[in-house]
Amino acid sequence: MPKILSADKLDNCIERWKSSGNTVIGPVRKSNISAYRPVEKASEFELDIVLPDLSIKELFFPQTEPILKYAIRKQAIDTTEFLPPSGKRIVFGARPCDASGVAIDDPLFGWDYRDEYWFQRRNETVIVSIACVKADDFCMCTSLNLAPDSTMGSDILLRPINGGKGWLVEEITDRGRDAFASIADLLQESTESPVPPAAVPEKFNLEACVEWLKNPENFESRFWKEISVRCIGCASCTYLCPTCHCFDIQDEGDTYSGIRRKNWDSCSFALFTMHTSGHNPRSTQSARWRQRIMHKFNYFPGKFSLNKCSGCGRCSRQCPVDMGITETLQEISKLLP
Amino acid sequence: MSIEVQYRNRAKELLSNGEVKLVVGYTGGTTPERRRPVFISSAEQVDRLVLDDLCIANLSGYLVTESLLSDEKSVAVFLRPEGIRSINILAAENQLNPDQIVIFGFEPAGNTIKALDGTNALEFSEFVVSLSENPSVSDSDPVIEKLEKMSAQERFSFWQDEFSKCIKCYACRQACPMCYCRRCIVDCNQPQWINTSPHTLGNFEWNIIRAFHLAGRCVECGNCDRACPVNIPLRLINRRMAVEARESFDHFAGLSMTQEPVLASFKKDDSETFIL
Amino acid sequence: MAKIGVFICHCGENIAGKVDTSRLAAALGDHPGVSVSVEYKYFCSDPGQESVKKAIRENHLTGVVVAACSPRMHEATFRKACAEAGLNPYLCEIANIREHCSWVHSDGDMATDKAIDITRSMVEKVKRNNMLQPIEVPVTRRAMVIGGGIAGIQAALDIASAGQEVVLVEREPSLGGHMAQLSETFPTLDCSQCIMTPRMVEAAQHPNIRLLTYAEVEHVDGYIGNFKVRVRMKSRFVHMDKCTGCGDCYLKCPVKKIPSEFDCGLGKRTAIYTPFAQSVPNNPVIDKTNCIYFKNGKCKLCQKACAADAIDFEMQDEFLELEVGAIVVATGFQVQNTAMYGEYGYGKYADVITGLQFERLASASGPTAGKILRPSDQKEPEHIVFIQCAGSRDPSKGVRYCSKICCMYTAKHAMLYAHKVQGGKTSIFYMDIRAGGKGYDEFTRRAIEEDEASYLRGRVSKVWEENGKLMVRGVDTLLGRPVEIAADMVVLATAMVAQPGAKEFAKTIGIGYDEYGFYNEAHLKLRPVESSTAGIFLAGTCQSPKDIPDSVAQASASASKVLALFSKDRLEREPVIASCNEATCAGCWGCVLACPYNAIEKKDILDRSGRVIKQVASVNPGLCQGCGTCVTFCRSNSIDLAGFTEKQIFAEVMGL
Amino acid sequence: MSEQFEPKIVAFVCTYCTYAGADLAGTSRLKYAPNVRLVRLPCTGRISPMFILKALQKGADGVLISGCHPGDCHFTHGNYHARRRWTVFRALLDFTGIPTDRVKYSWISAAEGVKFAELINTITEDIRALGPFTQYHGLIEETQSQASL
Repeated sequence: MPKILSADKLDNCIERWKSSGNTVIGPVRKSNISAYRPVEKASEFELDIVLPDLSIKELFFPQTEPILKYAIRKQAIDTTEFLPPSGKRIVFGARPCDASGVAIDDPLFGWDYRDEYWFQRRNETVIVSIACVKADDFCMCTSLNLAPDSTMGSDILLRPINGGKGWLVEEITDRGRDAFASIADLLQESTESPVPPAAVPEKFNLEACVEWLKNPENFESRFWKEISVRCIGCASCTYLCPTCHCFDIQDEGDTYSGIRRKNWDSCSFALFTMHTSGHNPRSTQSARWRQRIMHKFNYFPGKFSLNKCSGCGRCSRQCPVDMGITETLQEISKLLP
Repeated sequence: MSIEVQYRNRAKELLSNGEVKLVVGYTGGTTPERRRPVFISSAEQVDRLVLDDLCIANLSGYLVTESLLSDEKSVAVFLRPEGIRSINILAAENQLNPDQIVIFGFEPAGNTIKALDGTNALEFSEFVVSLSENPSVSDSDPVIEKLEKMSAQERFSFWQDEFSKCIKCYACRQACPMCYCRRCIVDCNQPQWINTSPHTLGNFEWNIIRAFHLAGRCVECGNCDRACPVNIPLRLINRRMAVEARESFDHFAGLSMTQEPVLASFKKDDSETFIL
Repeated sequence: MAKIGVFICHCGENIAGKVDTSRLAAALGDHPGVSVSVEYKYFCSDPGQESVKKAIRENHLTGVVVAACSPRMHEATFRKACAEAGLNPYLCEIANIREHCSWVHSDGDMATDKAIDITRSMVEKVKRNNMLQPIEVPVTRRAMVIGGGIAGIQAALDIASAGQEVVLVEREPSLGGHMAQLSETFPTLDCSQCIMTPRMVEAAQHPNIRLLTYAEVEHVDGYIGNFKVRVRMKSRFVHMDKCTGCGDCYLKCPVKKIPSEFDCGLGKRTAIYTPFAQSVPNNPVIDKTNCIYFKNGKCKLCQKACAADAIDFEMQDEFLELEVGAIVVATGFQVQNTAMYGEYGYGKYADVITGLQFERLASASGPTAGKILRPSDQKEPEHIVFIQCAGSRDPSKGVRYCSKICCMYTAKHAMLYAHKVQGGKTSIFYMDIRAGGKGYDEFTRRAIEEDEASYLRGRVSKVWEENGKLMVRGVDTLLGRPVEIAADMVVLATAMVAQPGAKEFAKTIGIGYDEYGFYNEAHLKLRPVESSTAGIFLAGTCQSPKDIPDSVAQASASASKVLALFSKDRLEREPVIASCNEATCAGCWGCVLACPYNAIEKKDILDRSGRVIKQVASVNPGLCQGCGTCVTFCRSNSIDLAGFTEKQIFAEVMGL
Repeated sequence: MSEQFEPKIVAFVCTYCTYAGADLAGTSRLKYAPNVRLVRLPCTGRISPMFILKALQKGADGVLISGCHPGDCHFTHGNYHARRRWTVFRALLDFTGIPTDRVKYSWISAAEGVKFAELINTITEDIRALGPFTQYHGLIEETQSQASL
């Protein structure tokens, strides 16, 4: 019989998980921003939202991460590597689009070079997602062949039951099963049916758009200039995106000691592709926006057979000039025969 | 006739007779409450233009997009009063030729908007002077007052909380009409004055220096504050700088096209209460 | 890879006595990029410098840090040594561990820690120093001398006699300055005008001297070798080319009771006047504020009297823009107004006068034709009391410093009085008698021994009038008792102070001044005639109180500095100047506004077809003085200052 | 027994006035606290606000900025420009909670060796009394530690 996690048992769960060495993390609103943050008790969670402002990405791929410490001495340079952090974590209340975003990046970080900073965290983190019963105008998971209750990337999927008194538990992975085994006694058996997932209308025909993108003639299309003319070149879309993974390595410090850090970087920035010579292969904002779209829906799928977008819609939701993937793909749809 | 229709007609006329090559305005956005910038280059498209009280963004930054004005043709732009002040500063700082800018001016009036008379920035001179005499937003912001009552330590904690959120997406810079530098100071790495990493120290440095660079230049259009995806109240820090420029140097940013930058000019009797 | 040499100077015990130099040497020796870290007793000595040169050659050093005294002392020395060893001199920096460290800290450990920080910081800076080349600028071989007193005249004559052009600017209608006012001069008692007036005439007639009287310097632009000076020619209302100097005009002038400035108010002059009989030039000026015509629009008696038709009431001030290569400032002093000594009664009692007024009384050309007469009743005084240090050496009411000449002129006054008034009694209150100088002590002894001046060591507390006498109450500290003297005249040896407006004038021409308004020399001992601004020199009492021989000597010294400067066609300047990165400059022109020297120009960047693509700032290396204000203004960090680059300073701070 | 806290202070000074004033303090053999490190610049006009931030990043507990008195600038008005920047920057630091007591400004002429020595003593004592700038030091530490999550 299906199991239910009752909302009033959440504090017990947190306590149980913490006592077995886990950090419990979930959507929290602090300083006027909601993001995945550690909690001590359930009341800190902010679950009744469409999705947090910041994506789950930073839990696995922080904005800035020290990877090496160096000190230049007279005869030698001392270096100390920062090991990937360890510590068990349970992310409670992740959105399915965030969970799938993480899964989308797994092959990337494990491809020709295995990024231990990513995988150490991935292996030690259990993602407990809650299926969406709310959506807004920007949600577009359904257009990406995903859904408000998709299980991709989740270890557990919870489906809200009526009145918000609890969630129906769906175990997806062994890691999820283990995590919930420790709270098995806190779950109840129930036949209650879950609230149906939010209706997210399909915004564009992805397959048709991808065909258009793949056509080499369209690479130099006027379309790119027209669609991106108002883009101001900030990185808010890429930094809020759960799948954008670009980073830069930066040495920071004084003249003879410092830290080498792995920092988020963005293809939106003019400097991203700037060569030492001064030449910039992506010299215009339209070329940069084209790159972002091509990477997500043409190059990345070509390599990993995955769309590099989970449909969270943060790019357009937060864009200072109301741009985003949805608009672009919708406009591409209009160009199709 | 509504201002929207009035300005659409004018845009149509200007585009048809070739007086302007482009109109930078607003159109509808993803949701009913959203307005997004739009670039209209032919008379047939003018119906896309929308103008109402939801049109808030300062569009003047688009005018300094590299090579937009280099053909010496004119561009029309929808501007609120802050935007007109931005034009003054951009002209004073040699970033554009004001004669190439046709202004479609408007200002909020209660829940609606009203048109401002004039087309060239010069024609708004008196209007801008009147703004400086009666600043529409009072200098005393309640949040600033609250902050100023705090101890330095409390203020530091306040900003530590705020700046720790910064993700260094530079949306504030990109949205700001005054941030027109070809190379931003934060992008200089020889030496790296500002730590680019988005740790709180680097974020402190970035936000402090940006505010310093905007001192006496910020017209408080709010573009940065609205652009910030992590809701850092950037308006507070810029407002504080505007108040400082005003109180210490009687400087109202964007007063005229000949105004000297507050930090490139001086008076021999500038006050100096704090210098030992 | 950097190979830096660190040379730690003991400066005898001056540094090594406080800083543990071996710990310092070891710490720096262990620092990345340092190839050599050595200590020595005196690196500034010949063997010291030789060892630096040797180390540069042997270790192929790429930079040198000398941890020693202030760079203001020996930066030039060591940069020269580096150049001699084949290292670009600008790859040498000084770590100041003497003035800023060993001399000022008590705790040796902490001083050593600080010395390590200072030196390491300079090592980090020098690693980022660039090879610089001095900048050459042309020299305009024309000097300007400001002030036509004895110092200015001397400087002008010396320069002119060496064959260089001079513009001599005097703000009064005549040359002469204070020296022309004096009666006789110590220690020889020769008549001041007898030695002064020939020099005045010589200056006026010298073919290489362009004399501008009744003229004021309004603005100075430019830099050494290339100054641009704006001079205001105040309107005299008398055309100098027509005026013959006959004097008919002032004889006719109905306004005759104006106190004469030249006679310190003891004599009178007319509204159209020459300051004194021997004025050079001898052309009068109209004093607009006192002239009846300028007040009421009627009179013009002088114009009617002038046969040469030289008088022009419509005359306006004119401006001259002059280009000069060097400037000698000889603007002189003024006598301190002693009104702050209420107890001496100056200004209240007509017979309490200043030393300078006494000079006018004693002068043959003065208001009394050289007779010592009381201003109040024109009677010969029988007893004069002189009060020395009436303003000098008095931090509470006057000035802190010694005016240097008062002891001497008071002795002179006592002698002159003794010579002119048989049986006259002299009492001199003094604090110390300072009579250093050739023949000076002998001179004061003569006043005492031959001319019976009575010296009383002590201060005067009060002067008051009683039964037609000036009662002077003081104390004789040697006898330890109060003294009261019934005098007929009291002469105050007032302090020499800076000219009114001296500070403003210093700002106009861009030189430094001290707390009193005297102009600062570049180095009190080693560069006493140069101001801190290159190409501007000092002569006479504008720099500090001094007597005639010292003023003349300093004037000649300034002249020789000017001549040395003019001995070359081109000058080498320090290459500490700004430059702009045109690729990143946003062309906002903030730097153009901020630059104090108008050294930043607007430059168009053109494409191949000649179209302006963008505008950027461009620094004129000839005008840039290297202050770096533009660098700080530049938001995009596009301007940088050689010698103090962003990289260098960053490294310096991070190296601390 | 706890040792006395020795604050770390960085001073940015112009070479013509304050640096020379410090030289004069030296030649006059005045004694003052050894906590200050001087960075010599041609003029106060060259002193960028970023220098202050870097000094703080380097762990300074206090910063001093000093140059020629108004009107005395060797470069005629570098210090007037500097004064405006300081006014604005000081307000900015204050508003962001960096105590104004920790960043001091002064005019010290080449003749004011005594003022220099006295000021260094006063500032050192003031900042000693404030204690280490732990709040800022916290930010610095954060940069070296692993991400908190």
